[in-house]
Amino acid sequence: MTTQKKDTILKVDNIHHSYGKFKVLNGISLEVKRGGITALIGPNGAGKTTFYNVISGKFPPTRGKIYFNNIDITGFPPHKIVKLKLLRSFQITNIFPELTVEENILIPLILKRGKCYSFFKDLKKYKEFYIEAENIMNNLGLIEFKNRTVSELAYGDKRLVEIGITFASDPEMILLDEPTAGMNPAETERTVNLIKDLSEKSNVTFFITEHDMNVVFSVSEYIFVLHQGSLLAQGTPEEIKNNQEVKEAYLGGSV
Amino acid sequence: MLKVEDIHVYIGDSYIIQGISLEVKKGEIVALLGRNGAGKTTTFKSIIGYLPPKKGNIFFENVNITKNKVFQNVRLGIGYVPEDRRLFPDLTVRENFEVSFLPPHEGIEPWTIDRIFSEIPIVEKLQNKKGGELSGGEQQIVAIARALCCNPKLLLLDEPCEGLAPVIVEELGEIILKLKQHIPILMSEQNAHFALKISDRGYVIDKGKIKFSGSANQLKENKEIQERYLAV
Amino acid sequence: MKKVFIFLLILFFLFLPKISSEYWTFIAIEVLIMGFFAMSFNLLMGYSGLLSFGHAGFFGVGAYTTAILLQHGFNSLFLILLIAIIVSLICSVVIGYLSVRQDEIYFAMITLGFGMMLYTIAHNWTDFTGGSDGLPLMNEPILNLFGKKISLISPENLYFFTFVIVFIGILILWKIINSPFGLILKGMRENKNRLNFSGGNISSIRLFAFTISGTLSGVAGFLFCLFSSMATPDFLHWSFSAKPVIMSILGGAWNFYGPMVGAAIFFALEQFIKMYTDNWMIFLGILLIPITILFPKGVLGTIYDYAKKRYNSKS
Amino acid sequence: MEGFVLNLLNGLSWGMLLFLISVGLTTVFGVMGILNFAHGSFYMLGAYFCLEIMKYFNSFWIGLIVAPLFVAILGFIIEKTLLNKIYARDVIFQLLLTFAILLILDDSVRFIWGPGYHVINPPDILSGSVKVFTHSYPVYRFFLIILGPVVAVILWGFFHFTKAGKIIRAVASDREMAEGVGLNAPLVFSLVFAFGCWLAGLGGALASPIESVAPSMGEKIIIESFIVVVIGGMGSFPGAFIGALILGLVESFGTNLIGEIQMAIPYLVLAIILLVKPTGLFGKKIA
Repeated sequence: MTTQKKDTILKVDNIHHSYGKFKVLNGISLEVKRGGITALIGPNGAGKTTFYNVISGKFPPTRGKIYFNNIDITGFPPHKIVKLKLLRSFQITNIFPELTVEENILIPLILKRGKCYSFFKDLKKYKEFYIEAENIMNNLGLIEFKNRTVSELAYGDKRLVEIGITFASDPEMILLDEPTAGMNPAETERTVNLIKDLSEKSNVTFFITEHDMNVVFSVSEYIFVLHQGSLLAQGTPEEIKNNQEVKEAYLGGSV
Repeated sequence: MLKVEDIHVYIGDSYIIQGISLEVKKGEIVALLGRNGAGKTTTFKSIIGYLPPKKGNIFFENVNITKNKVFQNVRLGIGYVPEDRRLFPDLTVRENFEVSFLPPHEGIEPWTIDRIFSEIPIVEKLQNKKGGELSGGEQQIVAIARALCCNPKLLLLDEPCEGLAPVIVEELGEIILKLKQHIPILMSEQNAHFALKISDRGYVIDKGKIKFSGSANQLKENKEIQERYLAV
Repeated sequence: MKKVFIFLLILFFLFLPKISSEYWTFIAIEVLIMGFFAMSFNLLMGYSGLLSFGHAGFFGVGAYTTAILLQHGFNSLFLILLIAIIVSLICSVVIGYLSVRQDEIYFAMITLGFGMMLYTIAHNWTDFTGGSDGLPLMNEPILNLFGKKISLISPENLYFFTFVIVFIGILILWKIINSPFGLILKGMRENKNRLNFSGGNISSIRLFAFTISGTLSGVAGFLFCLFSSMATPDFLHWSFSAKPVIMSILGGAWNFYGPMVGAAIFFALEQFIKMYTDNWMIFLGILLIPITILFPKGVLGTIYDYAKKRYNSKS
Repeated sequence: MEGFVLNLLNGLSWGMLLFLISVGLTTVFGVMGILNFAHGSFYMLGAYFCLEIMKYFNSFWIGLIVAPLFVAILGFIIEKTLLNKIYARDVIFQLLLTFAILLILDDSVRFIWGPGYHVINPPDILSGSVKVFTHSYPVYRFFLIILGPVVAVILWGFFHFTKAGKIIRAVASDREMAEGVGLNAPLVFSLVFAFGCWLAGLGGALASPIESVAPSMGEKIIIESFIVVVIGGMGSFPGAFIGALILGLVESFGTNLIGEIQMAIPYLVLAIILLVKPTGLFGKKIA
């Protein structure tokens, strides 16, 4: 990992979001540097998923601006944000359940290459898609399930397919929402190693949320802490570990 | 009160609960502890009747309720507060209570709106707000109050502190302890600190199986269990 | 194995008029047309997860275009077919544009509304469409094939003409579902949210699917007009839109040929029941009830699943 | 001026009739999530039952009260035996099942009462006419114009101030949770469906003196009430009222304006409203 000064890939400027009268995000501003793994943590209900939803275009912020690679993407629909190579994965497994693993990976590849509206050429003739899909499946250890219907796979493998779909879009930055949620320790370890591996091999910037602190402290280089819709703290894992405010927010004075 | 005997529960084709037995006695708070995805919510949904077990039995006051419908179980006296609270969003808090009132059971002091207001005072201020307008903590407290309107003999609380700010969690703990004087509670929690502080006994669940059971003190001391199965 | 089967099937269809009576040839033509209509419709329902309840509108537009052109003295069937395609394409784009933003039941209702709008036009614009009596074909449709004039009044000729057009139509559908776009459609059926977050523009993908489906339905309408020698408002009525839905469910919406099989079953049932009673509709209703309640994946689909389960549990 | 007033009255009375029918459709959809294709058939049955009852009692009022009740009972039975099996299913099965019910009911009516049309006279008090400028305008239509808002207010009060109404709203917003507080949701569903059918039957009985009672009357009304429900916003109570008014008025005024293709007007209204507001006037955002 390089120590040279990195430029900003994602800049969020004072964003707000509310559901009806209930405020979920309360003016968050932060900058994510290019490369490596940055984490977004916070107790349940702090607004992490909403924050991701707003950045990825599921709904626009009620106030504030979002810049990706210095482009103002505030209010863009999801598919346009994807075209700019800002991708996301989901906390609840979000895949194409009745299709095979290979087909799941092929879909983003087709979209990425702009072959969505190719109506008459046989998909099988796009050899390069299959090669690329094979690569991705290899990287994720999914190759043995290539022709299996995703809904039949174990939970951990489904999550990997989910990451695979995200990765296939050739992202510059990935928002990973709770990649290890609901996984057993072995699956968690496998996924963590995979993310580290992907981060080192590629130039992708990872921005992850995670509830498992061990995972967070072991993978991330920089951490943002959300609390009740606001940014509570930011810093390196060491700084965050020793931050009294963060401790209190997490443990609620019960320790 | 409640006795769950070796239940096996499927959601679709996936085998979620792989043989769980547990028991709640009068006057107790029992905690069901485990990680996200361990099977806590599924266990609750199975007990209340949303997901009847494929195998195994559930007894409530020595009556086999395994095959009952949800509303029948609620009428028998099992109050249910789901993980996501689920207030009726278009109804006011007061209306949420009104539709939930069930005739009281013999030998149990009946819950009325006034009694709820006096036991849980914050609710009174919220009574004219709509369910959808409340914050997470308010929703949780109102959801518990709503379950009381059913005049339950036993309360199931699924992940009461999920998504709540620490201050509110503390407040919630007090409410739960107060309720304990009237009604036994089975509660599921990820937050072991919170749960063990207020409960008498606990079960630790992982991957659909009970891994450990014992008193709250035993669990507090057992660091190995905590590290392996709980997100501490 | 599969290829041999399809080959034999094609062979069977080719020689059908030689071995069957005129009566059954007519029924075979109807099955082919309606089956093709149902397959076009199923590109939306089975492959894209969109239930259109106004597809009879496009079918009718194809039929009326054909009838009106023939009445006004156009005599090149291929030119008429081309115009019918263009007209139903335009209708599909316009109606599709207004409908694709909606989901599920909303989509079904809105397409139903627009289908009925076309019906109303056909029903009320008497000067142009003949009103409720419809437009009969006054001129004999003649196919000019390399200078050879073939009259489509003859059931055998009409059968071959229909067969060729339907064959080409099915080939187009086959190409589409095996193309990249076909996989994108299935992805939309499975999880449109995820598709959106993988860079798919849902409205635009839907509009394309809707347009293809509507246009091919117009082609089916063109054939049906030749077959029934007229175009009537009934072709556009919403109860006509229910036919492809029923056929797809009967035959299985997740299978490419399902709707065609469903059409065959539908007409076989109709013939059978009409031997005993005139109240075919009431019997269709009575038949539909167990079908909707007992066969969650369509008739053939459910039977297939059941057989697979039995087979798996044995082995 | 005179033409304007007459059009207005026609539009209002037709709109109020449409409202009565659409409100049943939208309630059933709002609570149960089922779009009932057979709703028009229940409307038709209301008219035929009224016709039949009048044969025995010779009183429109008895017909008006009893006929919708029979329709409601039939609806209750249909929900209990058929509809309750398909709630969890895909939309398409729900549509097909209610379509099957429509086929059976429509053909049965044709079978029992024949294909011809029948006429019902309004009761004596309502059979006269009032002078509007130079025209005499039937009292019965005034009766409809008044009845519509009255029913609307009663229904609104029912949903907002009675326990039954609140329970229905609770079940509508979250059926699972409603069971979780001890409500017998399956029974509520049956009753709501019966209630929807009752409203349709009431509409049919009320329409019988001004519309000819014929086997096609259900088919005609169902599409229009679909449009009302879509432009008003599906499941929305005020939407049904406003939607019905708009459609009634636009159709009434459109008759003079365009003539031949006036029947396409409702669809044009539908297209325009959807272009401006895809969820309908009072529709909630689709999640």
